Amino acid sequence: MFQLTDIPRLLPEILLLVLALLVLGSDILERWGRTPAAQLERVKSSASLTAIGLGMVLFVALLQSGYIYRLPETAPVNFFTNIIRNLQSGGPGGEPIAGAFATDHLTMIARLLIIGAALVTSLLCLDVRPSAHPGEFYALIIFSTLGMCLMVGANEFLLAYLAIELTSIPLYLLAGYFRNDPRSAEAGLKYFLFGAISSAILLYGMSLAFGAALNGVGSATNFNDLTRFDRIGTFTASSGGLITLAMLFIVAGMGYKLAVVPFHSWSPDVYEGAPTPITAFISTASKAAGFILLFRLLTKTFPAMTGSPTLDTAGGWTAVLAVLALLTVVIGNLAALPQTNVKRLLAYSSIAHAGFVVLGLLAWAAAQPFDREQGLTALLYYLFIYSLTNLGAFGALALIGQQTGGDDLTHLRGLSRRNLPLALLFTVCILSLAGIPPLGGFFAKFYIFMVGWQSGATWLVVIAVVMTIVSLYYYLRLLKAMFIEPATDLTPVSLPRGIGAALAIAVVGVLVLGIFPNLILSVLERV
Amino acid sequence: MDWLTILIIVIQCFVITLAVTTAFAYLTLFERRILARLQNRVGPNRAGPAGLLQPAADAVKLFFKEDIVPAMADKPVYLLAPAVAVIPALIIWAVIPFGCLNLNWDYQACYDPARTNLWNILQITDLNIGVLYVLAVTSIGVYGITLAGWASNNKYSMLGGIRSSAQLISYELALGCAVLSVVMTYGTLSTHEIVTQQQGGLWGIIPQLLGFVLYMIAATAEVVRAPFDLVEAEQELTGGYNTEYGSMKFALFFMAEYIKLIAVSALAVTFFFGGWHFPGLDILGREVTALAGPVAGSIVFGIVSLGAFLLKVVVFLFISVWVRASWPRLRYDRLMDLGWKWLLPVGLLNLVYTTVVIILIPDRVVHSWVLFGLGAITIAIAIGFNRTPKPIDNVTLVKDIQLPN
Amino acid sequence: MELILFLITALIAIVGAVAMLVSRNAVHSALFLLLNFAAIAVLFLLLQAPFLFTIQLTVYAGAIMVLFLFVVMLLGAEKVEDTPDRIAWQQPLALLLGLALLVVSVVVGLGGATNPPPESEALIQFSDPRTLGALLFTDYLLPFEVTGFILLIAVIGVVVLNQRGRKI
Amino acid sequence: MLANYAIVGIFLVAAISFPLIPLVLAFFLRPKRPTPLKTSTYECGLEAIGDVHVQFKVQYYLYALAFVIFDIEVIFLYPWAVAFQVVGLYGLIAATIFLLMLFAGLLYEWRKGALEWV
Repeated sequence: MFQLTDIPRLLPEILLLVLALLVLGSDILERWGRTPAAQLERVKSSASLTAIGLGMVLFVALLQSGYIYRLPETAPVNFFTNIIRNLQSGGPGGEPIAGAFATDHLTMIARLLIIGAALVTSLLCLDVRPSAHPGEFYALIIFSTLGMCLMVGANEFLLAYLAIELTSIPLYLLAGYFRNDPRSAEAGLKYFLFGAISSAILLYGMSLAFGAALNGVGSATNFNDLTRFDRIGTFTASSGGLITLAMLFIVAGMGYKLAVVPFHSWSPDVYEGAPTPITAFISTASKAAGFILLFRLLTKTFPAMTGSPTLDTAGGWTAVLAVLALLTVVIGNLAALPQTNVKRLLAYSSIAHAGFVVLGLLAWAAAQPFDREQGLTALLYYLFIYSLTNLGAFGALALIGQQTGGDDLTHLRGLSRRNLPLALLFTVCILSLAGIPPLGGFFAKFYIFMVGWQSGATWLVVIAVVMTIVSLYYYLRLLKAMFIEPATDLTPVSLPRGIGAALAIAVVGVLVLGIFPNLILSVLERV
Repeated sequence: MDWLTILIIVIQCFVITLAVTTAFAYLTLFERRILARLQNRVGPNRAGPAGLLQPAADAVKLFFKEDIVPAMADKPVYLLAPAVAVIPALIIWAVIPFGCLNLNWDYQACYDPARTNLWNILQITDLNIGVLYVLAVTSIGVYGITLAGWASNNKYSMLGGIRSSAQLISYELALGCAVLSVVMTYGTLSTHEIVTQQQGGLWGIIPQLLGFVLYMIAATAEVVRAPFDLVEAEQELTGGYNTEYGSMKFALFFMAEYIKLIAVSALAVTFFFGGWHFPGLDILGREVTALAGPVAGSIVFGIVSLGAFLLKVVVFLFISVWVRASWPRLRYDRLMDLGWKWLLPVGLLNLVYTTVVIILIPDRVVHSWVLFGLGAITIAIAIGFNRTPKPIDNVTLVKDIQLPN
Repeated sequence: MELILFLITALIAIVGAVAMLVSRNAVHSALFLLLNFAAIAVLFLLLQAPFLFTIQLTVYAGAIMVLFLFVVMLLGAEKVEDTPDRIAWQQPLALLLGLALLVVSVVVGLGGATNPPPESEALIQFSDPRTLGALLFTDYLLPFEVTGFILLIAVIGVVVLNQRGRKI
Repeated sequence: MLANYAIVGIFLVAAISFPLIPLVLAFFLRPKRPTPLKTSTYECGLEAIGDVHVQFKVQYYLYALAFVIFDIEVIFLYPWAVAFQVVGLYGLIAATIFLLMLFAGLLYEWRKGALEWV
């Protein structure tokens, strides 16, 4: 049942909804002129409203979580402290709407990550010009963000599924937004088809789990009820084929969403065809939300089916994930090697990174609770760093693509002479993706390897390390193109303020969190 | 269920189907006669006394007509379409209560919303989702027309079919909204309960005046009657979707349309005019029961309630014919505008009124009249807004042209 | 009795689905799909879910299939043309894998049904639309609202994908 | 409960047999003398020209899409309509948000000109 105390707990989501309606409304209710100047103003107003609004929502979410500042109990009672107190009453803990949504630390942190990523994306979009329907472009980004926020907190099958749809449908539209560009249209269609099929598979898995939990009274879609009544909590891989099938379907369905090999085939085409800021958004926020939902689904629905990643007889979902991680890391990195299109290359690199993130999930198989928590912390840290880095890389690429007219490796040539700051910012992101110390990417990888090792998947960690070294080759190819290869065109590339700010946020984040990981780890460890 | 019950049910089903088809046959006569009167003609009066055998004569003619299947048609679909058109029109009747003849011989059970001890022979069955069933069946009704238009492989048929299916789906929304407001007022989806709740003269039209107006417009469009009969706009589309249909197949389309018209009128009576209720009906039931026992009581009650129901339906049918005689056909863009820009928003507004008023004022009588007032005001405002737009005038009239001297 | 009804309906549903796949004419495919939807609606009825029965009819059969037919008719795309399949090995492989999945599912489904089915009284109580409505607005409030958001996005999608920003 | 639907099933059988009986009867009674001219497609009495698949307005399709969406929304309100006196004020708020989405969608289509028959 809905209660008044649920409102502060769901405040960021409510604000996102209001913001989306505001962006949409301000666009359709205003009478815009037909002149190019008026159209430009129309785009600008929607874009800045989105950026400012997302900034404010991020601020509220940050204040609400209490990670930066927690109102002391002894604070004097006045207008401002009352606001903050009410806000922070929706802080970590609690399950609003009859347990359908969990606002624990995990949700709080993931929400910050997602809204932050959306904010950076909207900054990147400040300088992208949708050909038609500019208002909807930004509203869809916000709706998708809302979906991701619901996804990370979803504590129930139906909500989880609907949140995935709420995330994906705007992304399908955004990926195919430039209908006159055949590659964008192709991206939209491919993304939609794969997304629809994978949703069906996921839903099938969910209904199998629901059915497996069925008993004389009925069944439940809520994760708490599923486990609380021991309906499903006691199931192991050996006790029921049905539940194993359910688990496999859920892993496969989520695997599509996360672009894990062998469910990855859509992702390079979509990443390449979609507008680059949207690619940045898809590859970071939606992936992060997907991983957190996968974590919740697996640990809450199949707690007794963990198994072990050492591929012994125990089976379980960690074994499945270990195989997927192996395939993902190997194929993702190897397929990235021959790419000549930078967006495709980064797409394969994203696939490979998803493989590393899966290592964090494997830690759940560890015996000690401490190691499991370490696994989750490492996973979150990796997601944070990876999101920042990828946003930076794709952001820089968006600018390069916009100003040089393409995103092939050849277009990168001589970038250091055309705009050195941009080249340097891009370099930092690339190096962080490659895992070069002292950048964030290095520590994130180190941490996740450590966790994977403790979980018993030593063989996997060894392969992952080898593949990291392989990946250096294609990352360095990007640097070589920028700094060493001669430029064909020496016209300077300008750095607009929006993208500049986004890149700065990303690079500073990667540097600071890489050098002082404790800044964020202290928060992440609360999970 | 024992065998006797099942037998009674089977007989009931066939009798009601037969009754409905007969009603269709005589509706055509009714319409032709009334239209003729309204146009100062006489109408068919030769076959039988006052033309009463005319429908039979028509049927005989249709049976012996040669049936032509166009060579280009998609044969299976072409043959399937008329049946697909008729079946939904018939099965809507499953949930409509035409009266209340309780076979458990207790007329008072008719007033019981819970249906305990009720075995109403004048309603095929009462579903707990009856209203939704009606909507579901209506939504299936689109197929007959669409498929007929496609399968004929004729340009007129295709245009007529697509036009009419666009019209049907557009007005289905308004219809859904109007019916939803009725459901909200009575808090139930069962048609029997809706009727029993209208006992005591507080008929559905009072709380749902607006809903009634919306329903009538949307329903008239749903059954493609004048002034919404663009499907058969003879001047532009010859016969519309049934251009290529002849003999019995054409008759089936014709039948589907008229049966739907009767069904829609019957539903209007059920939702807004108290169903089979009639002032003094319960007194009659009580007196006859006291006089001649419960069996006679419920039989008399049943027959009188059926008569009351039929009377109301006939009034609606008459209005429909009257409208057909008086109003010109709408233009297609106006038709779409009316559905999407008037009926749907007003329908949603009506939902908001209904909920808010019912939650704020729990008393039945008071909120009914408040809703009546709100509905009347809304209709007045809507009519005020809807001035006939100026015709787009880009034709230079002759008198404006300066003739060279 | 119910088992027989279930088997017949399930058979009709499967036949409809398969016929839809193999039919070469898109309108015929749509009609077979309609048959499938109707059979599934009846299956819902057998599961004591009359509300879903009507939704299945109204939304799937009455709205979505009409849309399908519209698209097919508007594009004039009834006839499937025989274009050479560039990746011909996919089809047999897909059939094989699908069959494998079917076998696994059947084996698992037959072996895994150890739990007793729910009491029919619980089901009947749930079949009342009032109970359903109350649940939708209490326990399942959030999914319900999210559905509303998704539908709004669908409206946006319709406009964005269909129009080139003609008006405003 | 299923008994009620069984009755609907019986009625459905009756309803299916009703159009079939006259069709079958007419099949035996009527004359059958098709000629190529009789079975050719009707078009103003002239030879039919061209394919049936003339270009249709995309507007038909837009209306159908909009219909699907709004139909789902209206259907979703039905369970609430029967339960709204039970779920009370919170239910009203929840349904208001849902209705707001419906209104927003309609307003959006209207302003964007998707409901224009031009």
